[in-house]
Amino acid sequence: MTTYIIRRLLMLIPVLIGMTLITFSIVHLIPGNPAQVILGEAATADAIAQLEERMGLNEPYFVQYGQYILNLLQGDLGTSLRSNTEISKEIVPYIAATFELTFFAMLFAVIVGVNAGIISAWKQNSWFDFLAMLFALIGVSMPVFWLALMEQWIFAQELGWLPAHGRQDSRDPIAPITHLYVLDSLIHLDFARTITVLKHLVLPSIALGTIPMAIIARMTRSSMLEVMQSDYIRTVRAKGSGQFLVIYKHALKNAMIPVLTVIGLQTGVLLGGAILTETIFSWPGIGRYVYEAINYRDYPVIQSGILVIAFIFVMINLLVDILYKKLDPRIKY
Amino acid sequence: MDVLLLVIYIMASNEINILLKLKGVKDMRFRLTLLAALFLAFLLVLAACSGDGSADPEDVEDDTTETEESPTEEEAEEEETAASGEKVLVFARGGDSESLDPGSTTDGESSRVTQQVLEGLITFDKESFDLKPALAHDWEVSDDGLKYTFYLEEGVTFHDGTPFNAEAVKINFERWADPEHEYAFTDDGYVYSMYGTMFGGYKGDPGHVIEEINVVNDYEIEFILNQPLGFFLQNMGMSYFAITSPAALEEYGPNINENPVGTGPFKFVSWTKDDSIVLEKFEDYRIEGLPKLDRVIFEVIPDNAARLVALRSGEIDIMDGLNPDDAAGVETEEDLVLLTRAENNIGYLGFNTQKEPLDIKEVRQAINYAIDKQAIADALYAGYATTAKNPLPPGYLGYNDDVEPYEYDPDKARELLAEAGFPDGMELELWTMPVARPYMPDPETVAQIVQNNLAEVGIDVTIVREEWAPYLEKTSQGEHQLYMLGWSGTNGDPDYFLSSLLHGSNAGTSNREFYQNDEVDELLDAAKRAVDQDERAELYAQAQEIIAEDSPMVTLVHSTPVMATSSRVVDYVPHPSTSESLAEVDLVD
Amino acid sequence: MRQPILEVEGLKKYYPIQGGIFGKTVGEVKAVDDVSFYVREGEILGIVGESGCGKSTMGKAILRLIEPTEGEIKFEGQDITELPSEDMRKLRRDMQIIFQDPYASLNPRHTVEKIISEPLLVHGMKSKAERKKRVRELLEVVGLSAYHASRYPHQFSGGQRQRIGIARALANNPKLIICDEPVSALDVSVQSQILNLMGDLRDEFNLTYIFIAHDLSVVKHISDRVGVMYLGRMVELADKDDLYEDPKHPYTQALLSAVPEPDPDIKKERIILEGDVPSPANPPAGCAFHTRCPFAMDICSKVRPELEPAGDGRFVACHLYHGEQ
Amino acid sequence: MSEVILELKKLSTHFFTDQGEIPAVDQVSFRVHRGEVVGVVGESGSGKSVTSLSVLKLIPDPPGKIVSGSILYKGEDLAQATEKRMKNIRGNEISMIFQEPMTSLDPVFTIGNQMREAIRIHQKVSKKAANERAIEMLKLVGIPRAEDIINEYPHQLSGGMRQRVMIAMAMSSDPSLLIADEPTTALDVTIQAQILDLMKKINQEEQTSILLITHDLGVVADICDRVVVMYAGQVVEQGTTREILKDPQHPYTQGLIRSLPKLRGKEEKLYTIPGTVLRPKKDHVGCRFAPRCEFAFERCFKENPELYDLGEGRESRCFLHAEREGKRLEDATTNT
Repeated sequence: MTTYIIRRLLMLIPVLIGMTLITFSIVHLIPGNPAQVILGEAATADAIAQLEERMGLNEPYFVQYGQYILNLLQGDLGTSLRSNTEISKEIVPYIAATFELTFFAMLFAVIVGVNAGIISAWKQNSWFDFLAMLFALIGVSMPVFWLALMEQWIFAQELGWLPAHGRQDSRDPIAPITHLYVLDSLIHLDFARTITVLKHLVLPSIALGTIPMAIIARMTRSSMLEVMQSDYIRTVRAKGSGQFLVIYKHALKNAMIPVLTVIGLQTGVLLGGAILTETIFSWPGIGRYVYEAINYRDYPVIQSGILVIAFIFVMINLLVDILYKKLDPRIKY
Repeated sequence: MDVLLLVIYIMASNEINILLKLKGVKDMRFRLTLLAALFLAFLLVLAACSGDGSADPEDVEDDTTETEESPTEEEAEEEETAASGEKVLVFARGGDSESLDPGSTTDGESSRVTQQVLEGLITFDKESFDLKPALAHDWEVSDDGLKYTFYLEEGVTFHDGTPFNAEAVKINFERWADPEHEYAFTDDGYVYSMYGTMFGGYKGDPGHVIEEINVVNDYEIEFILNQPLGFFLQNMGMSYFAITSPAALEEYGPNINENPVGTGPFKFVSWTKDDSIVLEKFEDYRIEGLPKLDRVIFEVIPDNAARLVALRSGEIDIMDGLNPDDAAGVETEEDLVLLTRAENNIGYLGFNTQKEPLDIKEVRQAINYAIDKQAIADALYAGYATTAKNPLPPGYLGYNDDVEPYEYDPDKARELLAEAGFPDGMELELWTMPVARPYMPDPETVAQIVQNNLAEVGIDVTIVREEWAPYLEKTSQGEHQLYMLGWSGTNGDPDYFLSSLLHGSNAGTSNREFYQNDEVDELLDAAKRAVDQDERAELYAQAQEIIAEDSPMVTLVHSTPVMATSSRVVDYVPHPSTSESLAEVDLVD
Repeated sequence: MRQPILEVEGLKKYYPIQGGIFGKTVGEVKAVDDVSFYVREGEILGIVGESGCGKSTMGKAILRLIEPTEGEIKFEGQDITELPSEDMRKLRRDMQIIFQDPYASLNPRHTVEKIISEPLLVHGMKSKAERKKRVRELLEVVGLSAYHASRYPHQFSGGQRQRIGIARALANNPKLIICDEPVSALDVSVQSQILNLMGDLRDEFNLTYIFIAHDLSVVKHISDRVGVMYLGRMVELADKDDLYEDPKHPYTQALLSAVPEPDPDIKKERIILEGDVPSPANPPAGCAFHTRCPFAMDICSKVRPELEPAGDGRFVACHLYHGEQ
Repeated sequence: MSEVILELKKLSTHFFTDQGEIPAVDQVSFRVHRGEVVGVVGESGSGKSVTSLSVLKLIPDPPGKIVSGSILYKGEDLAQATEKRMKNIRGNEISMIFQEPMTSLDPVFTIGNQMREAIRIHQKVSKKAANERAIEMLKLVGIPRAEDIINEYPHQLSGGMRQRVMIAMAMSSDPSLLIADEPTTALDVTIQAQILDLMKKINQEEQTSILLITHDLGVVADICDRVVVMYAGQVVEQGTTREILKDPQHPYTQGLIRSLPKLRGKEEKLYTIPGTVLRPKKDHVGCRFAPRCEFAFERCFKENPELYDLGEGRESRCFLHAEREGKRLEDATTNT
């Protein structure tokens, strides 16, 4: 197990190097002079030259890359061109915001998805099964932005139940510690604020979690149906176990193995690609950080952002693989 | 509710154990309870909020005082305001500030905030670019236009408590002018591009106009120029040249961009990137009774629709960047107020006047007649734009209202084309911008309208598309025939529009028309040097006359940005420069 | 006595076991470990053994469907172990295989016609009419009807599918057919049909079979000679009557005694072996069977017995018979 | 004869599929006495497994359903029993083991976990006590290192070991009846011998009745007291093991025995039953075996024969008995 983790971590090195190379290349292959893009229509030749020098663009490509890697090895992610701030410092709240949103979105997706899948499989071909799978089908094919806007319109504008944007009540912001506001408010023992923060999480979590929820529900259902056919489930029933034990102990644990892959994959996707949701709900997450950086051609941020996302993605995959081992003792590393 | 119960019931099963084997927490039941509690909280919130509309922590604490009648959203807001006695204004915009060090950025979203925290020597009037005293209560200009003396307000302190004086002004200007200055932070990537643009470069550059800065006494300071600069005072009104506390520069160093310290009505409190910037009332503000608000929060809501939802639900008070299409709806809503900002830009269709057949004036004029500007304004801005006859927005110094506009007249266009020797029309390339700008929110549609308009007069237009950076580079190198672009004002001076776009010396950079008219150049140069504003106005008016006749560009529209506020907001006046002080703004019930 | 059609010498198939941080090979599974034998033309050689003894792997390695690790395989005197794949492909018309699960080995989306005519086409029968004729012929031969040609595998019963599998194998008039558990998935009443069919075909076409199965009765019924495998090695090889009436190797003895016979009158002394077959990744030193052998001696745990002649053309790998020599 | 533990009376289990109603088990009746080992023999599709699953009502519903008949366990009709009662019966009064030891244990729980679960469902004992009981049972079925094995996962054990675990689990509540559905089919012969030995031992020592489902007549000969032969969902013959194997009455049983390759002696050609096993159909007319039967005559295709009582529990479903009986009667009348 330990050797496996070490091996996986070692494998991370070439992956990350490849990742940096690809992002570095792509970013530099975007047509046009980045300094020109940043400065826009009012740019003077002097200003462009100045910015080029500052960005190190007048150095040869491989020198730039070498410098970048060298800095990276020292834990220096570089400085944002846009804000002139160290990225390693600046990126933390973004990661925290994304992490918090992803956590709740996946919590929603897993709890609702898994249970809907279980009940669907349990009561196969019942009205619940039919409805749940219909919703799941709609869920997978629904555009996120549409769902998000609908949520805002209904729950924020028309009903006024839940806030439509942001991570907290903007009139009364929190003093951040971990930048995970739920956690922060608990640390402050400010439970009223915890509720406020949770309220802000509801709509974006549902918007973001709906697709994974639908995928998980479908996956759980088919996985459960398959497992329910298996010999060992028959054995459990022959032992005289009740339906609940059969489903929630034996069937579920076995059925979760393929579902876990989906959960891991979806978590990765959410962590990296929630730009739309983050934009619509004004959620200052990593997706928007990178997106804004792309608009601005803020190279160091783009590179670091993608690198961080890739790193998180790989780590989640590793975590999933470790969880596999926990779920399925047959898996050997 | 049944479904909810079902979900909770199933939650209490051990699936969670399987999913999240939290290491170290031995007891399964504990783990379960923990997660169940978390989820229950989540659900309770859902349930609780459906009870009444209140979202405020204060209300939750004051649960006991709740009346039978559940308050509406507005009433809840009032309660909150009354209870805390604080007036908090939330201003939502589409993007975050880049930097809170005003000199080192050209970003409009940055000045929107720095405007509240820092002040310059002069400021602009509420709705125009007319000058008004700020940190300097008075000023004098020598007759030759080479010496400007400013008399500073006395007894003003920075937010950090240090006194504001002439030395502070000098340090700020030297910081921008001299890359070697100890507070220039050049090594940390600081560039003061607006200073370079407005004052002709930096210390040692041949075009740099500020020769020296003399501190006469604590409250009197002289700027000695090496050549007259007609818009020197106009520059001083720009938010980019606001004065930072030297003590803060010393304290924060390169981190000054996240810790602005000025003399403005609001103090900087905190900044969460891409989320919010919190400012609070500066109690010792130099003007008695101001500011009226206790806190101002600038919040980023990137999506226009979401921002409007937030405004409607009372989460924010002012929103910038309303979709023109939504404006009509907002106007009818009782709780909202629709505001427009004065025009401060120009969207145009430029000719490469050096290229055949656009080097023929009649052809350019013909195209000008052929394009239906009103149709573009209506199609793109829902009417929140005015058709343009000058490159300069109306309301600017020297705006020439006597210029005869090119009315939409295809017959005349055909006539002129025939006159110019093109009775059978011609073929032209139109370069189309790949990005949306405030002055050109939908370039693709504009290109199509232009294409159709010109087809009517026999001009066959091919649309050319390029990425943004190559687009800018190639048009500045003159590869185009027709192209689209625009220009936004900064310091409210006509020079920034007319010289940049049409002065012969700028051909090949910002003058992508490659327009070269010595008479115009002379007029613009004279106006730049002149000190008397009336004289300048006259010169610019003349220049516009000639430009209109030469028709180097089809001036399409000046867009009028629309925004909306809650009806509780009073005395908020949008400024054409896109940033305005919120010192006098108030919230009423 | 007829000439050997197939000679196998020192055949080995090892699978590497990977481990450690860098995935190095840390061991080997010796699926087939140094097996030698020959098959005469027209003969049926039965191979028996329990699961995991390597009998199937050996069958596939002979056809080079799995590349052997080591050893020599001579078919009609020609060494085929080093043959280039193109030549090997040509040779495969003479060497065919029938699998255990007839359903899994037939493409469910192809008609029987297509399934059987494919090997014909591959080996150069270009004329469509000719192929059609041959398919009809083959179906008759295996006891199906010509009209079955247009059907799909799922429309057949297990026994019929196995007949299709046999027809396919017979398509190009092979000389040698390796039968890998051909009847173990079939019901008793169908199994006897297939066994009879295979016997008839052998006589009719002068075929040679290597018949791999775990069912001792079946192997006895069809084979001329029988080899017994244990943990990748051949432990005994003899004419079937000799082997079944007088098994020499203690493993063969135990195996035979363990078979339950459907005759309540037979009361045999059953040798119950203790424990399980050891893992082929880590076989016991010396004789692989010594851990379970009731007659194990000191030498058995140290020296590996070779498969040596024990009179009457039989071979045994056991120290009981070679010790005294 | 000793007490009847299980008696099936005209049990019918049908499957309702897209292809229509399939009478997988059709009017099956037989008894199992205390301490007796009864074998149910048949080829695939004969309904023997469905019969065994029906006893514990483990038929997946839908599509399967017990449509008629009764399952009398110690006089109580399980066909009418509630699911709650069945939970109490399963693994407690009647245990069951299956063909595939490789897949019949839940791969993600330890042996101990699964065994303790089985024990604690029916016995109110502490975890610790259940654990002790599990170890005791593992030792009883001859598992070495039971204390270690209990913490291992199924995949760490061989097939034979897993089947022992299954048996240990099945026996942990001292059931009166053990249903073994092809318990040794997936095992090697040497391991099969071990498991059969173990089952014999359990039968003798615990007086547990065993209902053994198998297709292997060798296994039947080895362990069973009585045999029920099934074909296409129906019982075609039953009797003592010796009677069935030595003197089969039904043409199917005869053919089955004759078509087996023998381990001893010589034979040139195997006897074959022509054709393939009939898939049971509702509204089938005539004897189900008739299309493959070499003795079939006209009546066999028109009527479904009854089970003929041949005395002392022997039964056979064939018109030949009627013929013979008739002939005997005829003979008797002519003789007198």
